[in-house]
Amino acid sequence: MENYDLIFAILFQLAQLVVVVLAAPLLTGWVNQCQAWLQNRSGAGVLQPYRVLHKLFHKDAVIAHNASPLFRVTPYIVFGCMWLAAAIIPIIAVDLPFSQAADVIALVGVFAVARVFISLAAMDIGTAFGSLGARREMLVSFLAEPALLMVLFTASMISHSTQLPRIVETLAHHQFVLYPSLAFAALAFIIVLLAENARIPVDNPSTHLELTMIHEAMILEYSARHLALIEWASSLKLFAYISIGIALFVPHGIAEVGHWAGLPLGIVLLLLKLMLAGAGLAVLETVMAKMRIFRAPEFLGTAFLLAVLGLLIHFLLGA
Amino acid sequence: MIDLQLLALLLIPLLGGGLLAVFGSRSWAAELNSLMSFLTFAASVVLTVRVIDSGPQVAFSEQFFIDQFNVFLVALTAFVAFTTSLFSRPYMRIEQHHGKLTTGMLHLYYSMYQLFTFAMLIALTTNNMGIVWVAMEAATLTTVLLVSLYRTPASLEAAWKYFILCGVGIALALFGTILLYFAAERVLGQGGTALLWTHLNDVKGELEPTVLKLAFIFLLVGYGTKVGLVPLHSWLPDAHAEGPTPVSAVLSGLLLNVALCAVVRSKVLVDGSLGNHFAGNLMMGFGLLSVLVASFSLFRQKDIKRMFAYSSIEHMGLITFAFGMGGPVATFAGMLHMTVHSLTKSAIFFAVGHAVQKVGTQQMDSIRGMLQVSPTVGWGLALGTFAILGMPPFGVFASEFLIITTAMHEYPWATPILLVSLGVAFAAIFGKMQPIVFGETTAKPLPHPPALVPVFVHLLLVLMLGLYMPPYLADWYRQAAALLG
Amino acid sequence: MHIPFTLQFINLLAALLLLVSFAMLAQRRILSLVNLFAWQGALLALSTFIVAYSSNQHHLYYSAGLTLLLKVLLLPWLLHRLMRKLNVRWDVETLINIPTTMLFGIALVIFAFNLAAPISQLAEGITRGLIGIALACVLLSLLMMLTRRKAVTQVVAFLSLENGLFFAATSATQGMPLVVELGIALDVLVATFIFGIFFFQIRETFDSLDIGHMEKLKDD
Amino acid sequence: MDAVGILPLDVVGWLVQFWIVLGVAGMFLQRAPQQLNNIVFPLSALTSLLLAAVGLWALASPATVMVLPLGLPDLPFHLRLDSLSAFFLILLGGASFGVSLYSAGYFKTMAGGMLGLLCLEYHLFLVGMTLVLLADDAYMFMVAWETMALSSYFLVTTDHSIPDIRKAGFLYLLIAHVGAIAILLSFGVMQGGNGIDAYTFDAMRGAHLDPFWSSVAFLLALFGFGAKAGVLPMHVWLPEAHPAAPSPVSALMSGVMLKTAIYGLLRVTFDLLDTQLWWWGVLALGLGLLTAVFGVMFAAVQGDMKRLLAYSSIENIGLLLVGIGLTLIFHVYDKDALAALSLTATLYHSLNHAMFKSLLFIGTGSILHATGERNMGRLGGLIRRMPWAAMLMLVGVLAISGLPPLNGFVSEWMMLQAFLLSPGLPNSYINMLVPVAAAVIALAAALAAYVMVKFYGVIFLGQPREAALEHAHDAGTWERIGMGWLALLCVVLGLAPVFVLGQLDHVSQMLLGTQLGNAAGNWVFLAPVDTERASYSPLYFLLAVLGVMLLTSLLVRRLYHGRVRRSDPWDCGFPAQTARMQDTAEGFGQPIRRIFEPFFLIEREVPSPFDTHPRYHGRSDDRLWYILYEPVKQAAAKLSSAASLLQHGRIHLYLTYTFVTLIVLLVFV
Repeated sequence: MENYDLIFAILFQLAQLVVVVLAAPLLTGWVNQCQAWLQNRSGAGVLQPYRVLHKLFHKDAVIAHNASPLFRVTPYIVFGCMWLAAAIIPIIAVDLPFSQAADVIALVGVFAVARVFISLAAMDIGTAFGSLGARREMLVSFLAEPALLMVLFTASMISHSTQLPRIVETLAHHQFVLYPSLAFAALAFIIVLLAENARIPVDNPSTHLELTMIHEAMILEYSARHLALIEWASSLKLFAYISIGIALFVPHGIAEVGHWAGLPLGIVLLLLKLMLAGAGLAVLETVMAKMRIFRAPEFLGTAFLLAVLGLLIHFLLGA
Repeated sequence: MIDLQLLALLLIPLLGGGLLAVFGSRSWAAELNSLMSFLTFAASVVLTVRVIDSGPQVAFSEQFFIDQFNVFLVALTAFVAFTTSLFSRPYMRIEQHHGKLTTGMLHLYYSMYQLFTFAMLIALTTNNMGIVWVAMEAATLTTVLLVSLYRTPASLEAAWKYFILCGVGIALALFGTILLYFAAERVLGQGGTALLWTHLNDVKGELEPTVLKLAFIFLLVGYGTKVGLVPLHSWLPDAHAEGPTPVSAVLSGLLLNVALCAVVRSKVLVDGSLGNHFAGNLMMGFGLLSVLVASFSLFRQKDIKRMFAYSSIEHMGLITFAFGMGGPVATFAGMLHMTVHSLTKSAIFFAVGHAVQKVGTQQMDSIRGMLQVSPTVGWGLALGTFAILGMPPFGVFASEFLIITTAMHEYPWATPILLVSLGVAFAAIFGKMQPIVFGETTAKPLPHPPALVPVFVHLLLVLMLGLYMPPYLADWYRQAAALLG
Repeated sequence: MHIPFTLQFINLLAALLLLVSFAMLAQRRILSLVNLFAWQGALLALSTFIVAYSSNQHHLYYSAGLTLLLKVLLLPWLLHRLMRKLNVRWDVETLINIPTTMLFGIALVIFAFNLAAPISQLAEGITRGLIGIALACVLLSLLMMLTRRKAVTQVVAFLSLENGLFFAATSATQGMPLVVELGIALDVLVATFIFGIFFFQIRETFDSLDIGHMEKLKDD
Repeated sequence: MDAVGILPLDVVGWLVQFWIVLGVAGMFLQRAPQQLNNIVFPLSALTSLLLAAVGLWALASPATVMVLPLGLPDLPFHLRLDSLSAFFLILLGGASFGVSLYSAGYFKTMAGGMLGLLCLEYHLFLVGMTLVLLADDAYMFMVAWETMALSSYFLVTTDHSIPDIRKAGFLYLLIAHVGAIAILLSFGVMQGGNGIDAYTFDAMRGAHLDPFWSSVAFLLALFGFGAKAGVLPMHVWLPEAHPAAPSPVSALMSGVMLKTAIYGLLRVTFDLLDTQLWWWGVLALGLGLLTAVFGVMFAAVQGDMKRLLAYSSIENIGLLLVGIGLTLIFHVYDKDALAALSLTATLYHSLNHAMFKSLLFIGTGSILHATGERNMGRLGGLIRRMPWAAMLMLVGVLAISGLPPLNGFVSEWMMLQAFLLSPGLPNSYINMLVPVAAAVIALAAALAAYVMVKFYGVIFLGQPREAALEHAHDAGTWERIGMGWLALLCVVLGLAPVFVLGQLDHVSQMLLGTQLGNAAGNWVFLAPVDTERASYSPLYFLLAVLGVMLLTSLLVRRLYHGRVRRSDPWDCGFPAQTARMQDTAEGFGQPIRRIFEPFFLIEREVPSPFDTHPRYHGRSDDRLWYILYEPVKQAAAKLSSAASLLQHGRIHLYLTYTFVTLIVLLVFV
């Protein structure tokens, strides 16, 4: 029975790996579509990202003369990290054997690895935009990362564990409790999400030549499959973040351990949540204006403070 | 037997003084000087062995008294006097070559050097507090002549101040001695024995406390002037800076010790009579004050010999503090510190002497890059500095370790002062010496090869005392510490 | 009670000694200073002689003679010769003016007496109260050293300080052991000679005996 | 082995002696620098390796003691090799092995006489550090401690013709000495009974102090060891001295010597003192946090690569101090498991820091040799000229940035775990403090990543900023081996933490009397407390990432193609690309400087838009220097001038001193 479960769990893990990597661009597409609708455009359709990826993969990769191996290996590393991140977050069911190997701190670590590599790659060619993007990316992240960590800590304090499945389990399956600390955490998390995924107001994903761009400035030198992998990675990142949000703040309805009957319901609920989240993101991006790059630290500082506040409140109220 | 050995010890320098008074201007006077000092040293070694083996001794109808404490100072004195004579041989030749000295001055120098040794040995070995005074005065007189050797205005001024201040100080010490005698004769009766330390020591319990209190104040102020305790120290920097370097070496290395020895002797009597820690406290106070003031004075010095003179004041203060604390460990540490300080400080003065001769000035701003021009002098200065600053593994650290930790245990309130002073002193001396040792040079070669063997012999000894103390030496010190209690 | 004649005499001498000290403190002219010093020596010798007689200790006779020789004849003579050679006549005005110095002096005397009082209680025989006077003399000479500007006056003051000590040694305590006294005497003699040498050197280097010239060595 | 009767301590003794022999041999080999480099240093490296091995062996075996016939009478040198010393011996050996190997190549260019002296000082330095770890009485400890300081001082001032280096050396030794006196005083407080033999550590363990005195002892020790470790505010010497020294020496100083201070603090706090108080922990925690943030903040704005690394060392020391503080707090409140956890994290982090910091420092040495340039603003693009150095240093950079699966992450992970598990302390203030502290740590870690991206990116990536860089040569063989070893250690420590923890348990057993253990029975998963609470498996992690990467690249090539074309960089079609357009070090650090402006003392000259050869110059200074040290300097100057008034030159005045002294004594006594 035991190892039957285990085998099943591993299968499930693999399944989630595949599902996540395939579904991620869809989410991006959905967000873009919503944005288009909100801006009274017809939009390119939710499948547009797939087409883009397909096109990019077909092209010949063009890289600068002085590009080092670091530059070429980075897309794979970034893609790998993001895929991994997205794969260890319990969204449909809570028993993911791999999340044993990497808890929330490691999850943040994964994001950090990807970030560091892509920043290094951005500086590799030695263009003005590259180093500029790298600097801004690190600037944004050095505030966003601890904020994210604090958000996750609040959750793991509540659930006395740093393992996502345990956290989700606790939050989802105990009788519904209002966690004021989590409210703060949620606010902070949204800001972090916006910042880390190069969204307005911190950055603009749909720009290509703008003096205030961050993420795009870093990947200017990439083309073809490398670019494709990076784009894909960023949709995975978005997916991962949104699913973290779901897992932390609205995990209800997720399937329990070995309780396979819950799966269909879980999947349906998940889809709903994802669509809502995407739509919400689109709304946010539409109503907000992009801020000056120097305001970004203050914005993220707020997030950091909110997160710490949440943690403190947890200590204070024990909730 | 003991009489004979003692006689040898005392007569050799006297004889040397006589001989050099006659032959002082011969070309081999320097060698004769060294030879006499060596013989003195040999005699002191013989005496030391005798005393260590068969305990304290009196000689010449008790007029002389030798125990482990003063025999250790005797040996030290004779040794440093010997090495200094070795150093002064080439040094003085170079001075003469530079035209700073005439043969007549050398003549005076050599004879006075021997007489000075003689006076110090008397002061150390005599049992009679009165004779102690006489010998100290004699030592002062001889050194006054030595300090004024160059006949420059500065040296004259220094000598004059030295003479007047120490003269007055010594006079006060005499009054103290008289009071001591006054108290003693009521116990020991009229006549000769009433000033003999051994007898006084036996009856110290019965001596009249009020008188002894008074006596000690005079003795402390008197001999303290020669020790260079703040605020009685004013003569010391001048005398050290203006006299010939070998004289600075023996002043720092020996004379201060001898004076301190006298203070310690009286302290034993007084505390014995008062039965409390009166004298000890006074000494601790003066010691701390000296350490503090000296270390801060170090900062603004421009003249290198002057600076090390102040460092002598600082260390004397530390030793006085140690003896003031009393107790086996502190006393042991005090004696150890006396030894290592004499050795290190004289070594430093040797090195400094040659450095100054190379550059032609004592102003530290113009002495640079010794390591470059002559590694031996440079390393001598560097190691000597670190040794005197109490850097392990040099012996100075060993004694400072014991003193400071004991102070922390017995008198915690004193330790912040020590902490500050030592830190300041370190900053001052180290900051001044670093550019002198390192960097680019300004020096020129010497007409005669410098004599740096003594420097490294001393430093080696100091290093050894820091890492390993021969058991023989160790229980010698222990016995002495036990004597002083 | 009946005070023996000798003691009265010694006390008288002690008082005179103190008087002389004050006189020296007040004196401006160097020559008369030296004379006063000689007088002080004489008083000292006399008192020593009397103590020797009263407590018939023979070695005190020697020291009395020594004092006479040294401090009444030899040293003043030496000083006089120096004066003549260096032709110094007048002392420039003292650092603190004379009356103030006197006031200080009186204060010192009182202080010394109070200090010596408990000790005097202990002293038996003829020496009651002499310690106080001796101490007073010492302090007065010290004060004189502080206030005088010329090298010579300082030396004289120094020697009179020595006198005070000697008085303490002989009269207050019935004489130190002879060796000690001889040693002391010898030192004083040598010291004086060296002082003499110094005067000449100082003169030829600074062409003046004013100590004011010798203030070059200092921390700055 | 014990059957043969050989104890670990004996072997260590032989190794130390061998080091001394090597040092002296170096003096004699002055004439033949070639042999000196190729024989002496490798041998010394071998010795280091053996030392580490012995440490590993001693870690498990019971403490062994030895008394040498040297030292003071009644206080001969006591040696003791217990788990704590053994652990730091491993650290010392492991790091110095790499550094010594590297030195064999690094000092090739040095003149013979200088090299001989340097070789002697280098080995005395190693010996000093080893003896510090072994000392079992105050005197021996101080002697070893100061020997270490003195030898390193001479190493720092190796080329003393440069005034700045002399200044650095002066500052270094001065602060070190003041710290040493403080340590001495704390020993004085802790001494057991009176008599010279009261200074053995055993006597001190026996002595029972009341809270007041043990607090005094702790504070003195904190001050003394903090001065050595570069804890705020005694840090000022560190950014001066480390860049001044030759790179291998900087590596040893930063990687190992700072840890001896940590060792001393642990020794005093947990071994010699029998009682601890909670506020010690809070104090250490607070100081540590300040130090960490301060260090990383200043590292971010540095333009000199070695200064940058020095400041990052300050940050790491701060983290270690935080760990010690946590350990203290938990230990005082009898939360044994947590105490063990944070202690283990601390020790682990010191081990890690020794490795990657040494690696980075010697790496800068190679760069220095290749380019003769320490200012990052004049470097760039070196990854193409010196691929080996670049590759090996990348490992170090990733490790120090605390990225999984390398070693930096493990210790960070454990420390954060300790924070996460801490609630439930009786003292509510500390409870409040804990999350804030955790946040600060996270912030510092993130900033460290920023700093390291700047460090690596500006030096190795982009286009060379100077023409001279075009013919920079890669690190030599010896240097590669040395760096390779350290990089390897970074990876191994990152991948197999469980083994290391198993060893560290001996130390926490000795200091705290509890073990951490590993809840997950197997060696793959690291689960300090409980698998349900937290677990981490670097190996799986690595495998997964690599697997995914391979899979993707295979799929991409399979489904599409692997064609690559080289061309000029795109850069939004901007044609006239020059190296000057890249961020310099200052440029990269600018945002941080902007954010933390109040903490810096900034002076900069910005070129006007019109001048043809624009030159930018900016410096960010340490306010603390002016707030704390300048006043001290001025006070000292004031007092000294006051003291010099005493020596006024007028003999009347001097006589008055005597007179007044006499009168005062007579009156008041």
